Amino acid sequence: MTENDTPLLETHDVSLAFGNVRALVDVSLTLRRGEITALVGDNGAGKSTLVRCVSGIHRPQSGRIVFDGAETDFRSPEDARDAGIETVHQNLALVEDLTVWQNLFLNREIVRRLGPVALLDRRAMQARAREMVSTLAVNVPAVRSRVRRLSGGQRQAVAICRAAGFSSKLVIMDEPTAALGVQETARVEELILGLRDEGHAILLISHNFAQVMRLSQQVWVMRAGRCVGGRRTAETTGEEIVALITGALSN
Amino acid sequence: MTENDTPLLETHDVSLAFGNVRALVDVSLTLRRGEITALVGDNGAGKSTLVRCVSGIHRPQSGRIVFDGAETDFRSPEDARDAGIETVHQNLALVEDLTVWQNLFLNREIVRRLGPVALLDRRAMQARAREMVSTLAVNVPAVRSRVRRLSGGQRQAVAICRAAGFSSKLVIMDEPTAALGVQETARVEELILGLRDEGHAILLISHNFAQVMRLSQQVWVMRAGRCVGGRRTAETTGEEIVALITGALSN
Amino acid sequence: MTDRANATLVAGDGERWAAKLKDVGFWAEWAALVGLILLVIVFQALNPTFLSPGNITSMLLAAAILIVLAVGQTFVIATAGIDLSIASAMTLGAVVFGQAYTAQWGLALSAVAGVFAAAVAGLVNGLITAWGRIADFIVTLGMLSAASGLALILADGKPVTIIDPALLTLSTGRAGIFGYSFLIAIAVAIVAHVVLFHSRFGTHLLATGGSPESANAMGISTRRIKIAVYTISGMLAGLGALLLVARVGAAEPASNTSFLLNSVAAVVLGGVSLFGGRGTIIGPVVGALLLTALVNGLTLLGVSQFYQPLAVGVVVVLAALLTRFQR
Amino acid sequence: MTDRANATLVAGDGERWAAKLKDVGFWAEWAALVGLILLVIVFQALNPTFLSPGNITSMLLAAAILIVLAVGQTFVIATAGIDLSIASAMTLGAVVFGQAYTAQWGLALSAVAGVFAAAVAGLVNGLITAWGRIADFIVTLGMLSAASGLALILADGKPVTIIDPALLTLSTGRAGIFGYSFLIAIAVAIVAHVVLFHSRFGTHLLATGGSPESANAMGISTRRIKIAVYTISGMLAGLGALLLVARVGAAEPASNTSFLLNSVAAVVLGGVSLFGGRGTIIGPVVGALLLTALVNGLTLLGVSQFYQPLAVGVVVVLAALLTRFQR
Amino acid sequence: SGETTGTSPAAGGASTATPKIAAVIKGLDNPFFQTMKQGMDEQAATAKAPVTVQAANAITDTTGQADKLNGLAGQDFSCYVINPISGTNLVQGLAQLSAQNKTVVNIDSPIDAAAAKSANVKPATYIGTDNVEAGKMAGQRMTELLPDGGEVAAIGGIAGDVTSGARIEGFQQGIGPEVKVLQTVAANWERQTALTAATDVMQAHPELAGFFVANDDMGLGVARAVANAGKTGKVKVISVDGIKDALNAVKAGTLDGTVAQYPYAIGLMGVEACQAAAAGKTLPTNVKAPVELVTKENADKALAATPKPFGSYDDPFTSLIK
Ligand SMILES: Nc1ncnc2c1ncn2[C@@H]1O[C@H](COP(=O)(O)OP(=O)(O)OP(=O)(O)O)[C@@H](O)[C@H]1O
Ligand SMILES: Nc1ncnc2c1ncn2[C@@H]1O[C@H](COP(=O)(O)OP(=O)(O)OP(=O)(O)O)[C@@H](O)[C@H]1O
Ligand SMILES: [Mg+2]
Ligand SMILES: [Mg+2]
Repeated sequence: MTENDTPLLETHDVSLAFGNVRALVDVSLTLRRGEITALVGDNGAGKSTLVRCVSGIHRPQSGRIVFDGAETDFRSPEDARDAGIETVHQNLALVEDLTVWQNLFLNREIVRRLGPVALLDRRAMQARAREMVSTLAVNVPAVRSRVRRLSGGQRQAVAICRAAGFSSKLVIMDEPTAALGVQETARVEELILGLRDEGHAILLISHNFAQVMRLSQQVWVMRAGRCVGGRRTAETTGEEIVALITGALSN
Repeated sequence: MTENDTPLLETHDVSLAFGNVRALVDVSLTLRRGEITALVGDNGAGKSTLVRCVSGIHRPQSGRIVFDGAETDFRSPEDARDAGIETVHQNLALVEDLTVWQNLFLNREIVRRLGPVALLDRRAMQARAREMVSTLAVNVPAVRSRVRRLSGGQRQAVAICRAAGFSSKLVIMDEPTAALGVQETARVEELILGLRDEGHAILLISHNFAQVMRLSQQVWVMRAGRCVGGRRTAETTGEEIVALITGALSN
Repeated sequence: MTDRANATLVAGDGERWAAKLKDVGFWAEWAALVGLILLVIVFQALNPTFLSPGNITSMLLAAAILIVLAVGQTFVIATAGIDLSIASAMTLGAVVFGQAYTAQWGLALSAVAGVFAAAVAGLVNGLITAWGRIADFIVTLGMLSAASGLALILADGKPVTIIDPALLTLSTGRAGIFGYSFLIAIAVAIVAHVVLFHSRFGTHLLATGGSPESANAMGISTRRIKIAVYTISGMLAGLGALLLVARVGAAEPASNTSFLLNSVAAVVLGGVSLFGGRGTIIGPVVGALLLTALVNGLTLLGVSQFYQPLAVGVVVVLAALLTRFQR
Repeated sequence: MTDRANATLVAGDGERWAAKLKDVGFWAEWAALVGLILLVIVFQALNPTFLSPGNITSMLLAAAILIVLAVGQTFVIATAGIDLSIASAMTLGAVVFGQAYTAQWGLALSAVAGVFAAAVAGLVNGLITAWGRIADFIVTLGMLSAASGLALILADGKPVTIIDPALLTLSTGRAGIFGYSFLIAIAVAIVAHVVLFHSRFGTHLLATGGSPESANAMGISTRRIKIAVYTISGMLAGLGALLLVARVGAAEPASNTSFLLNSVAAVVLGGVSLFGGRGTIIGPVVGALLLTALVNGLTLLGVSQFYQPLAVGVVVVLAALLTRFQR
Repeated sequence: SGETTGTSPAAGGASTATPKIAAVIKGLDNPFFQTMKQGMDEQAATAKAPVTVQAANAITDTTGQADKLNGLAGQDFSCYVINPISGTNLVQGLAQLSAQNKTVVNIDSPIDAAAAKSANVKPATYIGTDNVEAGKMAGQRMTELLPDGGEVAAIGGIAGDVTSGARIEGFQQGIGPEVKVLQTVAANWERQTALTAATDVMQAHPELAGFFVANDDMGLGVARAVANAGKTGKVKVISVDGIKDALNAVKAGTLDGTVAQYPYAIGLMGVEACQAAAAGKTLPTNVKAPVELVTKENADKALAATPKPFGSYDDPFTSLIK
């Protein structure tokens, strides 16, 4: 299948500066279909900024992003979601004053049509939300409680559920297990593998090397706003990656 | 020395409920001087809530907290800080609109006295802040930039610097390396060990088992609001701890 | 991986109500209602006319305009905005209505013109806030000035008397103790409730108020939401204008400032946070009734005009104290 | 572990200014000033009297009270509050001053009494907001009503004429083109600037506005800060009252509503966010000058009364548009 | 509407006898002051004298009005017609004017005598009606309408407002011993608020016999409330001002009377006073503006003449500027 040979996502020389902070400098990388791709780098290396460019929050100041074979110019996160990119942001992008189920279905609400008016189907959403959450969380939060009341890890679980719950071509996860406990982390890793097996591509940002080596097929490394190298996971070692991150080794 | 034999911190049957969520149920644990004590447990197990009780944000609904030999009744975080407890909260407790140096010195400002008026010594604070931050961060943020602009890891570094920068008897760190990169994590671990060597006691909350086993002398385990067991790190294994967390093993 | 019994699992539906009633937060959400009931009890004890059918009717009638405006204000405040121009937009709507009516456009068309003018003022607020990224406060403060200026220009500073049988029915007719104006206001509140809590738009609106960044990241166009809420607020101001003209029988370019502060006060008394993201409709409606009953009661009791502002201030703060446990 | 060259290291002091000047955000902070300058250029081109020394003097004099109030309002708004009672507290201060003066307390003591009364009103605001955990908006709205009620009761609804040579000097005396009142206002602004940016209190205040939870976690008593800012706001309202009495030669129980909205408008135009946590003093001062110059200029140009509100609204929004790049 | 005339330097220099007039009045959101402006504009047009009229934003805006006068005081007008909101709020600007020896004509509300003296301000003349006097006329009329006496209520403007206070005080002086004022309610000069207040008062006192209302705009709201309660004719309503809508209402019988103060004549005489001063004439210190009680009997006449008074009145300036 030729379609499966073209990369799902390519960035070409993407650059973005905030005032005089050059957060991204000519970042070029590719992401294959059906794979888990990891993106690693120091704090402040620009990983989240790159994610925000791909998911339509920032627009790159220069460079091109090609998704699913077509050059994209997302003007808003809605465009990116419509194109098939779901993102778990590092700041989680939850609305604290809304309930768990409202957050899970934000902008994806289930409605019942009554003639010309479309009313929310709260029951359906709550039932579905309960299912979604219980696959991940150990201390299951009530889906009707406000997100403000959840613990750090519970929030992260909700954000991951949301991204996983809607079929999409690419799921981006920005440090999804940073605040999670052992059991929850194991479940999220299971979920990520499950998503991959269903054919989704995943972009995983993580500071947890063991996790990256365990899950991913490809690793990209960023340093100080630049993409300094990529390796097939099978062909590299943790030491090599660390060397790339610290700059001890340059491509 | 008899003083060194008494525990630094003891909680006796501390309980706290939010509405009908029982976040802490009769939690009793002790923390020795000059040691690194770890506190582990699932998401939502109540770890952060316990920390907030000890650092004066919440007041337990029942139970006693004994710090440094004296029974405490902190009415505010200021009381706890005055008693010698510095905390790195999970939500970091940074003020986004203030600069890095202002956050570092929040409520610990350096002032120059000009007769009756006390003016901030901005230069001194900025210089000192620059030192503090550069020991931890790799991509050093400018101390005069607002915290709003920092990456997730940079923020965490600032919060840790703040807690470490002021001499105190107990430093509590709630998941201090959750969002940190490899290099930064190594530095924080170094810093924690350094603090211990200087004689500070440290309470470390972490989901990273390798880290807990590497650093701590004592581990306490929480599950669903209860403290379900404590072990000397040297005498236990990761498996035993996981069993305690999941409830497969009960004390 | 089934659920396990644990500390954080919240109880089932049956126990939920029991728990709610024990929760202070629950009572706080109804603070305005509790305040209203206390007020009614006090006034009724002091003056039995207070709860006479005639007085109830006239209180509800007097509250109608404020309810409509408070509902509009709620939409705006739920997105963490504030519409300072709501009373001026009403004035503008009233004047346009009056001018159209005197120009023989006929009642229906004139009414549409009035509502339209106020809605356009709201739309402009929304467009400038959304696209200009200026604080809501200053945009609507500008519109407050601009809309009342426009009203003065259009009316040439003069009131226009409007005598129309249909309007007279609107302002004086009633079904039982409920005047038509009041029934219209209640209908508006019910529709608003459904929109806020049972439509996608309502959820998106609350999300925009709660966390614009998160809402944006989920693909919600917070701009479109802002534009929509200000237009709604303007439209309701236009509807308020019709009720006002019907009530006083004239379209005046007067500034109506008391409606502005009262509309915001009703919303805040109703337990809606000015920081956005949460809200109810019933709260502001009760808040509006509370404010109206307060002035009515004080007048009935013959409290001196100098003591009235003091009494109003004290009661407003006391009513708000009931909401203190809210979070 | 020395610093390494990297993308995020910000340039040294030398380059900082160059970078600042290129940053739109920097210009936006000075939007009110840019707006003021544009306004001055336009008015001067249309009417050369505008920049005559006499007119400048009277503009600055006219701005003095608003500057003092805007400074007080800035303190409150920087903590994410709002003081709706600032104008009523001023009225109360004026009336107490007037009553004390007519009761032969002497000028100095009466002035102290006036400032004290307004400060107490502020203190009460602060206590209720801090301890009652009620929204600032509703507390100060209640105080708006209560303070003007008190003023009415104390004054029995009647103005008191106060003719005092010292007050006359205060209102008409000047050094060069700067009237004494204006100089007092500027002195207040300078002290406020030092307090806000060069004292621990100022930092704690901004932290309270930016993130109350974080400030609390760091041991800052956000309650004490709240109480302090409202008391300061009340005290400045009291000072404003003295300037007002000197200016109009009488202590009147009339509500000064235009001062309320203008004080908030000056602060917002000055680039201070209503969500708290950030602020400048120079911004609101320039904002106050802008609003005063606007009305003065329109009067000089003889713009018809009906068109003035429209013009004010449009200019306010345009000035705010200049701040659009701020964040 | 009467546009303000341009202030071209030619107009000022053409003739010393043509004054260049600036006027500061109370607030244009009220028809009363619009009519005053109309009087000024029309007389100015007849006299071919330029007049610039400025008003406060609202009838309560004391300092705003002061700012406006200060703005005008710096310019080269020869005569200032002022209608101060309070007795003292304009004193500062007036001190500036008297220092420059400009003519000051005080209309409608008087400048506080003590304040004027201390600031060394000498108004050339005062033209106006006493609000107390107008209230008194309304009170007398109320007594006539209620031969058996009864209880009435007063609806005022904003609590503490001077004009409102004076009118109500006059009303109380004017009523006989049989009529009693039960209650005074502040309705903020707003028609809607007045309507609500009147409705509430009638609920509390079903036997109420009448209302005195401090201006016509509110008076129309009160009349509406009385009509809504089906008590037109039974509950008497008298207000003050004499705006056109009120005259119509008097004619229709919904309003039982209004005390017309003729701001048109006041404004007109203000401009005449400036003309007379420019011609070097000595002005009378105190000129009474016309006041008329309009009732159903003379409402037609009043309507026909409005905004001018329907009766004859004494204008001492006409002879001075001939
Ligand atoms: N909105 C912004 N304004 C200014 N600077 C920003 C902004 N967002 C990010 N930056 C800066 O850009 C750089 C890259 O930030 P980014 O969040 O992409 O890092 P990251 O690789 O995700 O780090 P971490 O692992 O800590 O999350 C940082 O130096 C950060 O301070
Ligand atoms: N302010 C609050 N109101 C209501 N419930 C709360 C509040 N704070 C915490 N909780 C609840 O208390 C329980 C314990 O929360 P806590 O934050 O202490 O967990 P934690 O052990 O720190 O978890 P994590 O590892 O995810 O940070 C959770 O179920 C949480 O939902
Ligand atoms: Mg990141
Ligand atoms: Mg936690």
